[in-house]
Amino acid sequence: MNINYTPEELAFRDEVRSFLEQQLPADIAAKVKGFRHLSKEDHQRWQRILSKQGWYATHWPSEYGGVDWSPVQKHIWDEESCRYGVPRSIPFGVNMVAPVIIKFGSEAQKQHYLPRILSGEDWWCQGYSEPGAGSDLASLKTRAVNHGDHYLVNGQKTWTTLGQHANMIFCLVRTNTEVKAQAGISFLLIDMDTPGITVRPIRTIDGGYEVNEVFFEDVKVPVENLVGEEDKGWTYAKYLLTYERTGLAGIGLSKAALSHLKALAGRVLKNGRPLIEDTTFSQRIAKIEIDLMAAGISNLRIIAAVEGGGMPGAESSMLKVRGTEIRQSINDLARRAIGPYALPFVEEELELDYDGEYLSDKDAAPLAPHYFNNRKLSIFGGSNEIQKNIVTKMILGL
Amino acid sequence: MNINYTPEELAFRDEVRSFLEQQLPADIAAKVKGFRHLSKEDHQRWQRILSKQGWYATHWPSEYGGVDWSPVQKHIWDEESCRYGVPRSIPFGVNMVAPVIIKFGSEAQKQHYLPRILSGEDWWCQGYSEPGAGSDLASLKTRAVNHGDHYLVNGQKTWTTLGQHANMIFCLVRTNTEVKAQAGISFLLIDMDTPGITVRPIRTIDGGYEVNEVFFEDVKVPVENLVGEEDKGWTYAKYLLTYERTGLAGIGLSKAALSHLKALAGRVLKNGRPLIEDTTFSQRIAKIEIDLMAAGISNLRIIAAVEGGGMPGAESSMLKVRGTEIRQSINDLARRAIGPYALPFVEEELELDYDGEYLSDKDAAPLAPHYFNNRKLSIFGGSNEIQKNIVTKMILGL
Amino acid sequence: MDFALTEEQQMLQDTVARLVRGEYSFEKRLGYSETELGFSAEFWQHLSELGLTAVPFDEELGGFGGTGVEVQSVMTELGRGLCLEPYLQSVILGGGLIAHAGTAAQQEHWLPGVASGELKVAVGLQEPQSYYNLNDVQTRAEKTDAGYTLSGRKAVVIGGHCADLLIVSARTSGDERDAGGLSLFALDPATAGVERRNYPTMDGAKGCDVVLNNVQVGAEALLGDEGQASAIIEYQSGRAIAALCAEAVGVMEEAIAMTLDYLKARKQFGVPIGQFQVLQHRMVDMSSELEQARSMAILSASVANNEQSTERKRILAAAKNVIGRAGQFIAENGIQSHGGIGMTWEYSFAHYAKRLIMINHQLGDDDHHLEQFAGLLHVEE
Amino acid sequence: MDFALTEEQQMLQDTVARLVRGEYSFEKRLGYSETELGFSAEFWQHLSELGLTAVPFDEELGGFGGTGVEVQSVMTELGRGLCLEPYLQSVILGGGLIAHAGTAAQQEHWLPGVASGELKVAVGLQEPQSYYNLNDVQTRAEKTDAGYTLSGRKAVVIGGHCADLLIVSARTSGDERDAGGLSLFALDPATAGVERRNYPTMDGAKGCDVVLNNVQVGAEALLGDEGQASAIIEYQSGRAIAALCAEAVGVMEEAIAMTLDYLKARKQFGVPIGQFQVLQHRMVDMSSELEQARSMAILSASVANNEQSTERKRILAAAKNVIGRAGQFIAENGIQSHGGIGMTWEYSFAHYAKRLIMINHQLGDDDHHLEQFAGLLHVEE
Repeated sequence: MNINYTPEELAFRDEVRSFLEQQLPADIAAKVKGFRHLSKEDHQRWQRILSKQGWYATHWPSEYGGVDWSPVQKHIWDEESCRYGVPRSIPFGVNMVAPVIIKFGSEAQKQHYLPRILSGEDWWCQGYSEPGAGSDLASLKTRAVNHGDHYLVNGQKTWTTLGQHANMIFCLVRTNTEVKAQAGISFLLIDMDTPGITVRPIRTIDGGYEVNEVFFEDVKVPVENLVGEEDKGWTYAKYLLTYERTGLAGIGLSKAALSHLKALAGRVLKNGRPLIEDTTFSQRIAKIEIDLMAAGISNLRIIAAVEGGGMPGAESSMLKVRGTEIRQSINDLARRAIGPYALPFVEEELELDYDGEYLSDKDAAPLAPHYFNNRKLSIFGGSNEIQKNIVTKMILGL
Repeated sequence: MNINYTPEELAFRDEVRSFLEQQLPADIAAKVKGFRHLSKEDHQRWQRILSKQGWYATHWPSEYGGVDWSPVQKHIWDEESCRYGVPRSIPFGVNMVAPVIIKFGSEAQKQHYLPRILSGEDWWCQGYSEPGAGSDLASLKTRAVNHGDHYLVNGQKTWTTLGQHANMIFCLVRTNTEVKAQAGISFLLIDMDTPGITVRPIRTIDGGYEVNEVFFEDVKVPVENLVGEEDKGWTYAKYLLTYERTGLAGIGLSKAALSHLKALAGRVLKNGRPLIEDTTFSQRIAKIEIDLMAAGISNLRIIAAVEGGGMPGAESSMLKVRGTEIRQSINDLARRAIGPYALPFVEEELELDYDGEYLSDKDAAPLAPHYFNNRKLSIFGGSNEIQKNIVTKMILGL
Repeated sequence: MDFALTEEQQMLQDTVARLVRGEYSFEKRLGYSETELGFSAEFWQHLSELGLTAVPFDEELGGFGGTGVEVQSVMTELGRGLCLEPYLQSVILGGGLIAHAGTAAQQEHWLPGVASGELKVAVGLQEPQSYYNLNDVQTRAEKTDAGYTLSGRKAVVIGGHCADLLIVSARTSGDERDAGGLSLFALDPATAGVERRNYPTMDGAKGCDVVLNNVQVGAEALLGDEGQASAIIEYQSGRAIAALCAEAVGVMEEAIAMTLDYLKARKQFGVPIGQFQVLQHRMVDMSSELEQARSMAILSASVANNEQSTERKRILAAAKNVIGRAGQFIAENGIQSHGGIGMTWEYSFAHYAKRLIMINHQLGDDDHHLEQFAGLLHVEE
Repeated sequence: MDFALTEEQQMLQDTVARLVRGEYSFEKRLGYSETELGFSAEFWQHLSELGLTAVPFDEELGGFGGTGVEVQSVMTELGRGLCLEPYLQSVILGGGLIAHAGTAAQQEHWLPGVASGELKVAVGLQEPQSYYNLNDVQTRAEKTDAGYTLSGRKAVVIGGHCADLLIVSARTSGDERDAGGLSLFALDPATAGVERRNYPTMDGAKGCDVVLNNVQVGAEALLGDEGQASAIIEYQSGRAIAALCAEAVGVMEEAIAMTLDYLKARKQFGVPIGQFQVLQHRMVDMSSELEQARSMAILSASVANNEQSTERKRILAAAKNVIGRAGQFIAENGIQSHGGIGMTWEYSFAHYAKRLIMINHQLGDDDHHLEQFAGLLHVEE
């Protein structure tokens, strides 16, 4: 047993660090670390840098331009990315539709879409959820009727993250209503510029715009945009869902958020002393830091198991629950740390290029919005209740 | 709105206080307050004092020798009893079988049993639970076959509290196996001296003996010991279960336990200062004291509603859950308060007449056993899960 | 012992409830929130016309002579509608400070306006460094021939953006966190040297930070005896805490009712999600938190206007602690039970959740009040 | 990075596991617990014969040269059987103190016996007033011509009732809670003036309080440099904490396996109670606590024998905090899931629950270690 990295792994970490130190734009990193909004341009700028380095497609086989990292290397990349303030990767193209196209797509689809994803030419979004069907995907209602050379699509998708930036969407649609729920679903690739598509941004609790509704009204989609076989979409969707199960717990993000919190608590005063020296508050921080330390080791144990050829099981879902709870707790503490200043909603300070006087601490403005926004962590991507149901099946077998 | 007692209620409280100050034996009160074991004789001695005062049967109509207290008066009695260290009433005779006999029993049963309960001549225990049927009473298997002048009873009961002291037991038995579960149950009164009855004490987690298994092997029970009609026992049992729903939360007991804890934390040292001055520990106490303050008002609100003629509803079950959690938390803190001295199991110090040197604090010895023993609070009397199911039905109606 | 409202109290509460139901739909509220004023001038006027802004004031001032219980009735209903009007700031806290500390002349000068809703008061007791310790005051008031010169900064003054009168605490003597040496001043926000940085708040209201740059005020601006304000601030903040607890209960009741409805209506995997036992028990836990909060709102209302005592302090600290914890529990679990929809701006639940969390940042959070309560533990022994 | 045991480590663990399974049924354990010795002399001898009592010692002392990981393997399996033998007290802590602080002569004198299991050591570091602060020592060691005179009282010395050698801390200088001025002494419990008050413990083991009444010991009883014991005690307690965490994980694994079995087997209202979602999710929460505990047991084992550092202190404090919380969670929720049966003496679950709670009272509870960790927070910044 050895919980330390091998010399090769350490060398890789050095390589990652020196790349990030040299190439990660400071303005982008500052936004990420301070929980501020990133623009589409920010994401694209960073993606181009990554692509140039050959490190953008970390989950693709190398024949398609991916990078062949081991689970431990991926983990090192993830940890260092979070530490340096790399923007979270927008997964819909590179990590979601691409693996499906690689595994199930036609040769033409591979040749057309994969290079455009790598180059950043296409921005993908996901059309899975529908109003009235959150975690219960199989009950979806968006219809696609086969008219020979095209499908006619009608229906509505929702919770489409960053759909406002996207020019492509991959959708689960119902192509057959005669069979039982999961059997009549197909997987379509749709150009967002097709007539009949409307995107309506959803304003969220924090005042921001991150998710959208997408409406389809008699949208013509060429049949060549079908992935794999008609009515087999559920298989592809499931493949995608199980494709990547490590990293969901957001351990690296929690570590970055904890550092941020501790620095903040070192600046905020309570009775004239830094808040981090207050017994109550320092113990609140300590408890979370301890939980995170343990969860971090659990994460490493899962990665080592995957590295050894195993499949992550119940531990992975348990860690997803634990990890999101930890991150939410850190967000909660950060909001608490600024006391009365959690109340002001200083929208202009959410932008990094704000150059006025800060109302209070320079990092204060995004904290309450970020806390509210991150309530999503325990809801999206398979709610924590669903995760616990999954674990139940695995460990109880009932 | 007035959250204070009326002058009449205050006068009653004074009467209760002066009675307890004069009549409650100091040795008994000390045992109760220190969570020490009470002997059968202790219980009987106190019951005789109460009976003489006419305050023993607080839930009986006055025609049978009960005392006609209002809900608020009962509450005052409960609060003051806990504060002064009155032994908990053993409810099986006076508060459980007696109301059933009064409501459903024959005239002969009333005349025979009620005076013997009042005088303490009979000590009753309860034969409800069976192995394999905890909260699911209706699935009971103990059989009683009607042989004309007597029933022949075979089977087993368990969790029979203080059955080792009892000379009478009331049982739910199956008299009809042809009908659905709840319909074939009868309510029998059985003399514990009848041949064929064996009592086996169950040692519990804390090392004490409080509950028993009771075995019935061809036990002959005269038919006149049937309460009400054959096969109607479930109705009587339900009546009993709903008979008294206030006071289950144990608010008064928690208040007494909290006082005890605070006194203890004032004596135990941590870094040379009383533990109660330690930030961490004092906040732990404070949080529970606050929760208890709120639960105490919730309790008063329920009592006032009952006084006004209402029936306690979902609030009562919620308060039972909350109240038991609070008491368990206090027990947890008391065990924590003694630090390393939670480990020694000093059985001799559990007895109040111990006159040796105390190993550590005079109150330390019973704390860990008491903590373990009181894990029962959230299990017995309708587990907290069952209570939440009940509340769900009331508020969700699903 | 009787927890029922009197007929008069019930009528009062029904009046507010009717008004809120009629004029404060969720859609209207979103609109009010986006105006410069940040609330409904019309609704405020209706509150005034019905005498509701006068509830806590003495009858000789045109008031209703209402105690904590009457205030509770009003605040709970305002909470139910997530009402944005400055009732707490102006009527309870501003009016309370003037009535408590003001001379007869000051009371006559200001209180009728406060009671009628015409004069909107905002109160600045916090500072950037003060966290929740209201004795932590760096703002200085230097005595001059004509009165005082005020310099400093007051933080997060809710309602300050549109107030007609500002009441601020300032130090006339003593060191930064001394209880002694605090004084209160009432001033016109238009006075030279008063700068306001306005902002909306997370929960849809508005407020400002107030910077005082050598602000010259006359001696008549002093509210109460010089250097003696600490106890008055503590007492009146206590009244405001009780009122805030009542508001919180109104918010919680609506949040829970909404969640219950959602559990019954929303289907997943073919059944209402309320069939899932985990969601059921969570709903019970939320309801149980509400019960605790209700009890503390009642208890704090019953002592709000009592003479100051350790018991009053204990109860108010306990109440705010319970409200803070219960509010967060209900907000977070309510969102979780709703799923994504509970996080959207267009659905009202999110706004109830935000108000509950933000109430915990007003007048001291649950940690602050736990500390206060723990500090009073030994007194009980 | 590799979390798998080496083949050798796996063999070691399997050996202990087999021994425990074969000789330590629950019924036998109840019997051992009731003997005067309080454990199985035979099992202890078998541990010795298989070289297991020698695991952590250097090879030249007849040891195995085992690190934290080897100790972890042994302790986890002993935990699984709720074994009562003084492995932690004598082999890990007692042996550790002698190996760390003893002179070559002292080591030669005592360690072979400890490693072979023939010499049972018990360690008294706590006192009635010390709570969990091991520097809070009132016991005095006064220098005499021949050595030292010890006076004071050591509290809750697990295994002290049958120890062949006692190691105690005493103050040779300094004030009550000073780190400086602490010394360690090794003495025969039969020495005049040593009084033991023996008792069983809540979790079925045995121990004693040791009263020292002017106990005369020679200079050779001093273990390590005079006045320098605090750091050694802290370091060796850290090793014991790692071992205790490993034991706790074994206890938790059994407790969880038992609860899982119960949920599948036990029926209520016609279905296995494991069908109830609330019990399912509770089971998941318990398993998740176990995962956290496992991770910290692994991490603490990996640093147990490292040089002292802030990071080692942080990890050991964190580990004990996690184990304490996880243990209580699993104990209490396991009982709740079992219902009444989980509270009976005759069913083993209750004993697993008791051990988990009592582990939190050994070497500092979760609150104590949270404080320790919080005290080191700024170092990270």
